Amino acid sequence: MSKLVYLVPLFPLIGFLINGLGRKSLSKSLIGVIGSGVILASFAVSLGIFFEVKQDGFQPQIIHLFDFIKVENFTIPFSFQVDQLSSLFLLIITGVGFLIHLYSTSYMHNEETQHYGRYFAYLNLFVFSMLLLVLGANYLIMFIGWEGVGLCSYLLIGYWFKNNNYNYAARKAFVMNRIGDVGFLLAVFWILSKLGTLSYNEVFANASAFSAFDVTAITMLLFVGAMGKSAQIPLYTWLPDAMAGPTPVSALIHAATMVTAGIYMIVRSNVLYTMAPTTQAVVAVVGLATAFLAATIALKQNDIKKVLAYSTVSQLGYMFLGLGVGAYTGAVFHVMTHAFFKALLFLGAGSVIHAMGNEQDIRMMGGLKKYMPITHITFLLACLAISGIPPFSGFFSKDEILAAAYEHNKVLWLIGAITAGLTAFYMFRLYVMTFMGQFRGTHEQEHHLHESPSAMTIPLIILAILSVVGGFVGIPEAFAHNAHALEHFLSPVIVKSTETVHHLDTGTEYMLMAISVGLAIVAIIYAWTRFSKKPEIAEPEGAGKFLANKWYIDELYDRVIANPLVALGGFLKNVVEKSGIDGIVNGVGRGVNYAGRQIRLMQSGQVGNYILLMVLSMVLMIILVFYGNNLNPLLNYFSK
Amino acid sequence: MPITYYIVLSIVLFCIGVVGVLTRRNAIIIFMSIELMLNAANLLLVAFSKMHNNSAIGTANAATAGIDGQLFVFFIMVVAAAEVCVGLSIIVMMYRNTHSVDVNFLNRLKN
Amino acid sequence: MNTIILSAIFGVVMMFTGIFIHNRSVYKTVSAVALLVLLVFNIAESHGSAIFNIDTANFLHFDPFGLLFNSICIFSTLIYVMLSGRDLEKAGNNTAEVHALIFFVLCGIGIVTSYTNLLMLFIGIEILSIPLYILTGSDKKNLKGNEAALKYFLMGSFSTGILLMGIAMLYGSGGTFMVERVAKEGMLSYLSALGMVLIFIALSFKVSAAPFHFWTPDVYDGAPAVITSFMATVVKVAGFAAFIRLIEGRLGSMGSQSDRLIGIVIILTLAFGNLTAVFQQSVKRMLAYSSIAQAGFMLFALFAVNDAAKEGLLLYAAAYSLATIGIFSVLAKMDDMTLEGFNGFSKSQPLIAALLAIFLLSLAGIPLTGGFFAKYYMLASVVKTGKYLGLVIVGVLFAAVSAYYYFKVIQAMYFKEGNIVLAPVTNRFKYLLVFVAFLIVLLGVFPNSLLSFLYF
Amino acid sequence: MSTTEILFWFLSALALVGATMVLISKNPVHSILWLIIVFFAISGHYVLLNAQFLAIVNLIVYAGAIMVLFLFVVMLMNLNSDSEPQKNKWFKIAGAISGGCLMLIMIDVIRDAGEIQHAKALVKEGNIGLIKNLGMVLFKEYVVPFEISSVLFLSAMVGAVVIGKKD
Amino acid sequence: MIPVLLIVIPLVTGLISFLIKEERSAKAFALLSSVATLAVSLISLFQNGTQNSFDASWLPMLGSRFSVSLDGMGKILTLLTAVSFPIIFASTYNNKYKSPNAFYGFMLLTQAGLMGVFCAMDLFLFYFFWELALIPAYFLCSKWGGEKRIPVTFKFFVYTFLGSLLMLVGILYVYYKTPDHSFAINSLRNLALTASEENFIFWLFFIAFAIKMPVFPFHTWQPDTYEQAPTAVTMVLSGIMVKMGVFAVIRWLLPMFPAASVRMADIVMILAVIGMIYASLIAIRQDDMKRLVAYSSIAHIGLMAATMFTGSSAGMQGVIFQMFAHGVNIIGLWIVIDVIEQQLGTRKFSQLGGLAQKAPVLAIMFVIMCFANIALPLTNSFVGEFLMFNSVFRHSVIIGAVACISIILAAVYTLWMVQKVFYGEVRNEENISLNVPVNTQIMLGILVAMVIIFGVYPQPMINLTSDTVTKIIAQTK
Repeated sequence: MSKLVYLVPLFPLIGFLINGLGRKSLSKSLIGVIGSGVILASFAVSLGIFFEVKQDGFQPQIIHLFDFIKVENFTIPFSFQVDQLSSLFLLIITGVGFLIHLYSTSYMHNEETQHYGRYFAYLNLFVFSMLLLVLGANYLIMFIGWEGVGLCSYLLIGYWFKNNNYNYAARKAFVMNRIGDVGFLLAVFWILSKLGTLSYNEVFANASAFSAFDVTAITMLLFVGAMGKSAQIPLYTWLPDAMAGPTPVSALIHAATMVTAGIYMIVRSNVLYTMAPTTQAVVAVVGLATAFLAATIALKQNDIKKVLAYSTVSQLGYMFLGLGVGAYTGAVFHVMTHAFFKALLFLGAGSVIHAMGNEQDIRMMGGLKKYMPITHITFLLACLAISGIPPFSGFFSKDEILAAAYEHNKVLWLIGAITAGLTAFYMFRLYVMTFMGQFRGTHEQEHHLHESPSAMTIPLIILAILSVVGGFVGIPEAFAHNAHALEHFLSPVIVKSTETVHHLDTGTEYMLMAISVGLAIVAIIYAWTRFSKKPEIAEPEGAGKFLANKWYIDELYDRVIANPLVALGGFLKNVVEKSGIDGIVNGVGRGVNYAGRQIRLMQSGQVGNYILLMVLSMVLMIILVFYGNNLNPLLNYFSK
Repeated sequence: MPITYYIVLSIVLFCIGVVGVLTRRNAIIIFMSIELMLNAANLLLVAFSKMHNNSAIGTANAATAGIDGQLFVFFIMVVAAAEVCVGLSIIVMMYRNTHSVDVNFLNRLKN
Repeated sequence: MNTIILSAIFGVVMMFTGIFIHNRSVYKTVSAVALLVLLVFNIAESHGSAIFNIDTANFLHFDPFGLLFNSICIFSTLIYVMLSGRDLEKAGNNTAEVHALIFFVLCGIGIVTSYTNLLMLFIGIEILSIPLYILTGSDKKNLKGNEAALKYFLMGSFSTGILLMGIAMLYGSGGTFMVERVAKEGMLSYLSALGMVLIFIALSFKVSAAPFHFWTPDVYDGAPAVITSFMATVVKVAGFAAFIRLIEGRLGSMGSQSDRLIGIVIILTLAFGNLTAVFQQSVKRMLAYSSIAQAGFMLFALFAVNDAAKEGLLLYAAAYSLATIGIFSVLAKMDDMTLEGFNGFSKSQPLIAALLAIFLLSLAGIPLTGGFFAKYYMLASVVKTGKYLGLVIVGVLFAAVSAYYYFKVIQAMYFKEGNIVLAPVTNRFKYLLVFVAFLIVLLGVFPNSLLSFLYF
Repeated sequence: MSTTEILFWFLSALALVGATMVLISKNPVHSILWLIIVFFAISGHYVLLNAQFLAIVNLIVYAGAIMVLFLFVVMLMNLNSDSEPQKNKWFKIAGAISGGCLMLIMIDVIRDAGEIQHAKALVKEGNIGLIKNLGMVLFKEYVVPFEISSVLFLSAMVGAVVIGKKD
Repeated sequence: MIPVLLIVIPLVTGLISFLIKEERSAKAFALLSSVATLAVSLISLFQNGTQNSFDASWLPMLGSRFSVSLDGMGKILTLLTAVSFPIIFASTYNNKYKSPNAFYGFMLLTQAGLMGVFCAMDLFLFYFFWELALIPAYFLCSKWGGEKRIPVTFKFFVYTFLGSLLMLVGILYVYYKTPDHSFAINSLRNLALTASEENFIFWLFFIAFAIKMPVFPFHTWQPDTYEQAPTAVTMVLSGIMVKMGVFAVIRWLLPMFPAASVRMADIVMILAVIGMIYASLIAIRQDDMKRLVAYSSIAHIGLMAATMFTGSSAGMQGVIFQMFAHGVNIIGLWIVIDVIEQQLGTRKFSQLGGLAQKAPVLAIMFVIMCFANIALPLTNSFVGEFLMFNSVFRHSVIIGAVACISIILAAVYTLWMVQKVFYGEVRNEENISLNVPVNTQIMLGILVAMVIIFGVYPQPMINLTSDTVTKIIAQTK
C-alpha cells in the first residue's frame, strides 16, 4: 500500500485540476462530489497506508518519483517518505479534510457556480500541498508543500476578493508566512552547505557532523519557519486576521492542518532539536508566551471566529511548549486532538454564522440552544474537550504536555496551567454568550434561525465523537501502563521522546491533573455564572480594552516595522532614486549641457579673441613641453 | 655674427607681429602684422642658412650647404605674394559689402 | 605624381570650360568625368603604373598610404561633386572657377599626402588653403560667407606664420628640410623641439584641433553648405594625412613630452567639439563642431603612430568623409538648417531620412557602419601602444556624448512631427545617396575591403 | 665694434622700431610706410648675410609689390585717416602681455638650445646667396616645387578673379 | 550551421519586413519568421557538436572570425529568444502600430542581434551583435513608445552605449594581450595580465554588463524605459535583453578574468544585494504596473548578478536556468499588463481594481505569473532561485541572509499589485469591458504551462547548463 502513496496527493491534485478548469461548466453538485470525493479517496488510501505502517517492524519507506534538482554537488529527489509520523498526519489531513469538504458543500452552497468551483479547487490544492508537506522525504519537498499551503491559505483567505480588508488579511498572512519561510529556507541552505543533502534519512544519520553552532542555528531558523506557519510570537498576528476566509477554511487550514505544519516539521526534525537545548528552550518559552498572550486576548474578543482563532494560537503555543520540553509525542497528540475539537468548534461556529446570516458578533447572539440542538451539543463537547475536562480528548493531550513541562521547569507548568484555566474561561464565555440566555439579535435573524442541513451536521457529529474519544489513543502512564498507543506508534521516528514523562511518579501526575482540571472547572463555573445572566455587551475598559485590542501588537508592528519600511521605500523612491542616483546620472547630462553652453561662449565670433586664445594656448603648450617635467605629478595623471 | 642674435631678433619681430595681430582691429593692419611674422621667419631662415654654410666650410658640400634655407625663403615670398593677392581681394570684398575693415564687426558668426 | 599633375591640368581645363561653355550644368559633368579620370590614374599609380615619372629629387615620395589616401579624397570629391554639384551652382556665380579651385585643392592634397620635405608641406598646405579662402567667400553676396572668408584667411595666415617659424627652427637645428633625416637624429634638441611644437600648433590649426579650432565653427557655418561639406571632409582628412607623415618620425622622438602634448590636444579637442556641439540648434553648426570632435578622434592616430593608426586614419577618412558629404548634400537642399527643420523628415522623405540616419549613426560610431571601425581602429592604435589607457577612456566617454547630438537629429527626423522644406531631389541623387550609404555599411561590415589596398 | 656689427645693430634697431611703429601708428598709411622701412631693414640684413638675391627679391616683392598693393587698397578704401576705432584697453594689454610671454618663452627655450650656442652665421662671406648658385639649385633640384608653386599662383589668380570680379 | 540560421533568419526577414507595407502581411510575416526561428532553435536542442557551430573568416586583419557556436547556455538562451518572439508577436497581434513594417522589421533585427550575442564565440563578433541588438531597440522605443519616450529612450541608449564603449576599450586591451592576437574565446581564456591590469579591465567589462543587466546603481534607465517602451518591446528588453548582461558575464567576464572575478566578487555581490533590497523597497511604493515589474526585475537580476560571482557551479546553473525562467515569467506579466493597458488605457493602481471579476482567466494567469515571479515552489523560478540563494548563502552567510529579505519583499509588492489590480471592487464600473483576445489567452496558457512544467521537472534544462558551467568553473580554479 505504501507504494501507492503518490495516489494520496494525486487525488486532490486531480480534483483541483477538474474543479479549477471546469468551474464554469460543471454543476455545483458535481463540483461538490468531486471536491469531497477525491479527498475521501485519499483518505481511503491513507487508511490503507496507516494500517500497513501500524504493523510492527514496519520500516520507513522512501518512494522516489524523479530527480527534482540534480547538480554537481547535490541531488534533491522528488520523493515521498512513508513512516509513522507522515501516515498519522495523512489520516488527520485527509480525514478532517474530508469532513470539512463535506461540510463546505453545504456551507458554500450560496456561492455562484464558478466561485464554488474555485473554492473547491483551492481547497483541493490546499490538501495536495499539505500532503506534499508531510509526505516529502526531504526538506525541499517539505518546503514546496510549506509554501504551497501558504499560497492556498492566501487564496482562501482572499476568497471573497471583492472585499479589500479580506485581501489585506490574505496578503498579511502570506507575507508573514514568507518571513517564516525565509527562515526555513536559510536552514535548508545551511543543511545543504554542511551535508550536501536534504533527505531526512541522511541528514539525521549524519547529524553528528554538525557543530553545536550549526545545529543551533539550523534549528532556530527552522523554528522561525515554524513561527510563521504556526502563528507563534512574533509572527502570529496573521492568524486572527485569516478568519476573513470562509469558515470551513478556517477550520481546515487555520485550525486543523496547516498551522500544525510547524509542529510537524519540528517533530520531523526532532533529532536535530534534541541536539540543540538552546533552541528547545527558546521554543518552549516562545510557545508558552504565545499560549498565554493569545489566551488573554481571547478573553475579550467578541467575534466568534476571532475567539477561536486566538484559541488556536494559544493551543499551538501549547504544542510548541510540548516540543520545547521534548514531549514530541505530546505535541503530535495535541495536534491530533486539537484538529478534532478545533475543527469542530470552527464548523460549529460556521453553523451558527450560517444560521445567523453571517453575523459573527457573539453579543448579537444568545439562546441558540433551542434553535440548533446538534450544533449546540457538539459545540459544548468541543468546549469541554478544549478545556481539558476528562475524559474528553483535550484532557489527555494537554495533560501530557503540562506534565512534561512540569518535569522540565515548574514555572513553565504553572503558566501553562493558568493558561489552561483561561482557555476554559474564554471558551465557556463564548459558549454561554452564544447558546445560553436570550437571543439578542434582530427579529429577522431570529426568524431565520434553524438547524443546519445534514451535510453540515454530520461532520459535526463525527468530529464530536472524535473529540470525545480521541484522547484514548494516548492514555497516560498514570492510568494504565503502556497504554499510550500513540507513543508506541510514533516511537520509531522520535528519539528519547517520552523519557521525561516517565520520571514523574504517579502521585505527582495525579496532582498535576487535578490542579489543571480543577482550574478549568472553576473557570467554567465562573464563566457560566457570569455570562449566562448578564452577557458582556459593553465595550471593555482599562485592562480589558488593552486585551480587546490585542495588546496593540498590530499597531505596534505597523508603527515599528510596516510604516518605517513603507516610508523607507518612499524615501528611496522619491529621494535616493530620483535625486540621488538618477540625479547623478541626469546631472552628468545636465553638466554636459551646461558645459556646452559655457564653452560655447568662448566662441565669441571675434577674431581677436580667437587669436588671443590661440596665443595663450601656444604659450601654455610651450611651457608644458619644455618646463613640463616640473609639473609631472599632475600631468602624469593620464598615463595610467 | 652669433646666430643667437638673429634668432632673438626674429623672435622679437615675430612676436611684435603677433602683438600686432592681437591689438589691432583693422584687418589690413592685422594682415600686415602677419606679413611681419613671415618676414621674421624669412630672416631666421636666411640666418640659419648662413650658419649651416658656415659650419660646412671645409667640407665637400661647402658650396651648397645652407642653400636650402635661402630657397625656402624664396618660396615663402612667392607664397606670400599669392596670399596677399587673395587676402586683399577678400578684404576688398568685405569692404564692398560692409564698408568697414574692422574685424570687431565680424561677429555674425558666433557661439 | 599623377594626381598632382592631372588635377592641376584639370583645374586649368575647368577654367577654360568656364570661359567657353556657359551652360552651368555641364561643369558638373565635366568635373565628375575629370575626377573619375583622376581617380583611375591615381589607382593606376598605386598599382605601380604612373604616367608621369618625374624625378622629384626626394621632395615627394609616393607610398601606398599616401596614394590610397589620395584615392579616398578623390573618390569622396567625386561623390561630393555628383551629389552636390547642383548646389555648387547656387553658391556664387563662378561655378566653373569653383570646380577649378576644387581641383587645385586636390592638387594640394596630392602634395601633402606624399611630401618628404617641409617645403613641399608648406607649399602643399598653401595650395590647399588659398583656394579654400576663396571658396569660403565664393558667395559674395552672403555677408556671413564674407565674414567667414576673412576670418579664415586671417587666422589661416597667422597659422602659416607659425608654421614657417617652426620650419625655420627645425631647419636651424638640422640644416635640412627633409622629414626623414631629422627624424633619425634621436632626441630632438631644444631648438628643433620648439620648431616641432610650432609646426604641431600650425597643423593643429589646419585640422581644427583644440585649442586652435576657433575658426572652424564660424567658417563652416558661414561658408555655403556645399563648400563646408568639402572643407569639413576631404580637406580636413588630408590635413591629417599631412600631420601623420610629419609626426611619424619627428614628434615621436620627443618622448613623453609629445605624448603629453598630443594627449592634451586630444582631450581638449574632444571636449570642445563634443560639448559645444551638444548645445547647437543649427545642424550645420553642430556638424561644424562635430567635425572638431571627429578631429579629436583622428588625433588618436597621431598619438599612436603605428600601423593600426594609419589604417584607421584611412578608414576614418573614408567613413567620415562619405557620411558628412552625404549629410551636407541633403542639408544644402534644406531651407531651415536648424534641428526643428528636420522634424518629421521621415514622414515626407522616408528614404532620405533612413540614409541620413545611417550617416549619422556612422558619425556616432555605431557598429555596422564604417564610422564604428574608424573609431575602433583609432582606439585600437592607442591601446596597442599599451600606454595611456586613460586617454582612450576619455575618448569613449566623449564618443558617448557625441551620440547625444547626432541622435538629436535622428530624433527630430523620426520621432517628431513637422513639415520639412526640401528642394526637389532627383532620383539620381537618391540612388547616389543610397550608394554612399551602402559604402558606409560595407565599410562597417568588411573594413578589410578598403584596407587590403594598403597591403598590395 | 666692426662695421658689420654696427650695421647689424643699426638694422636690427631699425627693424624693431619700424615694427613697433607699425603697431602704434594710428594711420594705416603710416603703418604701411613703417612696414616698408622694416622690410628695408630686413633686406639690409640679407645683404649683410650676403644673400643678395633675397635682398633684392625682398625689396621688389615685399616693399615694392606687396606693400604698394596694401597702399592701394588703403587708399582705395579711403582709410588713410586716424579713424580706426581702438580696441578695448584691457584687450590690448592682454594681447601685448601674451605676445610678450610668447617672446620670452621662446627666447628662453632657445637659450638652452645646445647646438647653436656657439654657432655663427657667416656674415659678408659665402656665396650661396648669390643668384647664380641659387639659380643652379633652384632649377635643378627645386624644379618640382618651383613648378608646383605655379598651381598656387594659378589658384590665387583664379581666386582674385572670383572674389574681385564684379558680378 | 544552426547558429548561423538563428541569426540569419531574423536578420534577412527583418530587412525584408521593411518592404512589406501592408499591416496584416507584415504581422503574419514576422510571426512566420519567428516561428521558423523557433523551429531551428528547437532542432538545436537535439544536436551536438558540429551542427551547432560555425566558423568562417571575417576580419582577418583584425584577428576576428565569424565564429558562432551553441553550448548548453547558448541553447537555453537562444531558445528563450526563439520562444519569446512568436509569443510576443502572437500575444500582441491585435495591437495597432503606425508603420508596422518598420516595427516588425526592427523587432526581427533585434532578435538577430540577440541571437548573435548568444551564439558568438568571438569577442569582437559578440560586441558587434551586442550593439546590433541595441540600435533597433532604440528605434522601437523611441518611435512607438509612450509620451516621454524620446528623452527616456535616449537616456537608455546613451547609458548602454557608454557601457558598450567602455567594454570596447576593454576588448581592445585584452585583444593585444592574447598570445596570438585574436578575439577567439579560447585565446581569451589564456590572457597574460597582471593583477592590477586585470582588475581594471574587469571593471571596464563589468560596467557594460552591469548597465545592461542592470545592477545597482546603474539601473536608473530601466524603469523609465520599461514604462515608456511599447509593451512588445518591453517584453524583449526585460525578457531577453537584460539577460545579455548576465549571459555576457558568464560567457566572457568570468573566463577572461577568473582571478579578478574572485577578487571583486564581494564588491559585486554587495552591490547586487543592495540593489535587490533597494529595488524591492522602491517597488513597494510604485503606482504603475510597468514600473513595479521593472523594479522587481532589477531585484531578480540582482540575485543573478550576485550568484555569478560565487564561483559555485550549482549557483551558476541556477543563474542560467533562471535566465530562462525569468524571461518566461516577465513576458507573461507584460502580456497581461499590455492587455490591461490596451483596453483600459491605464496602468495605474489607483485607477484599477476588481478586474478579476471582469476577466477571471486573465486574473488566474496573472496570479500564476506573479507567483512565479516570487518564486513559489513548483514554478520555474523557484528552482533557479533556490540554487542561486543557496550558493550565495554558501559563499557568505550574511550576504545570503540579507539577500533572502528580498524574498519577503517580493511577496509584499507582487501581492500588492495583484490586490490592487485584480481584487477589490471594480472602479468606473460603467466603462470597463475587458475582453482578453483568444490569441493572448493561448499565449498566456503556453507561458503558464512552461512555468509549471519547468517548475515541476526542471532537470532536463539543468542538465543542459552543465557543460558551460563545468568549463567556467574549471577555468576559475
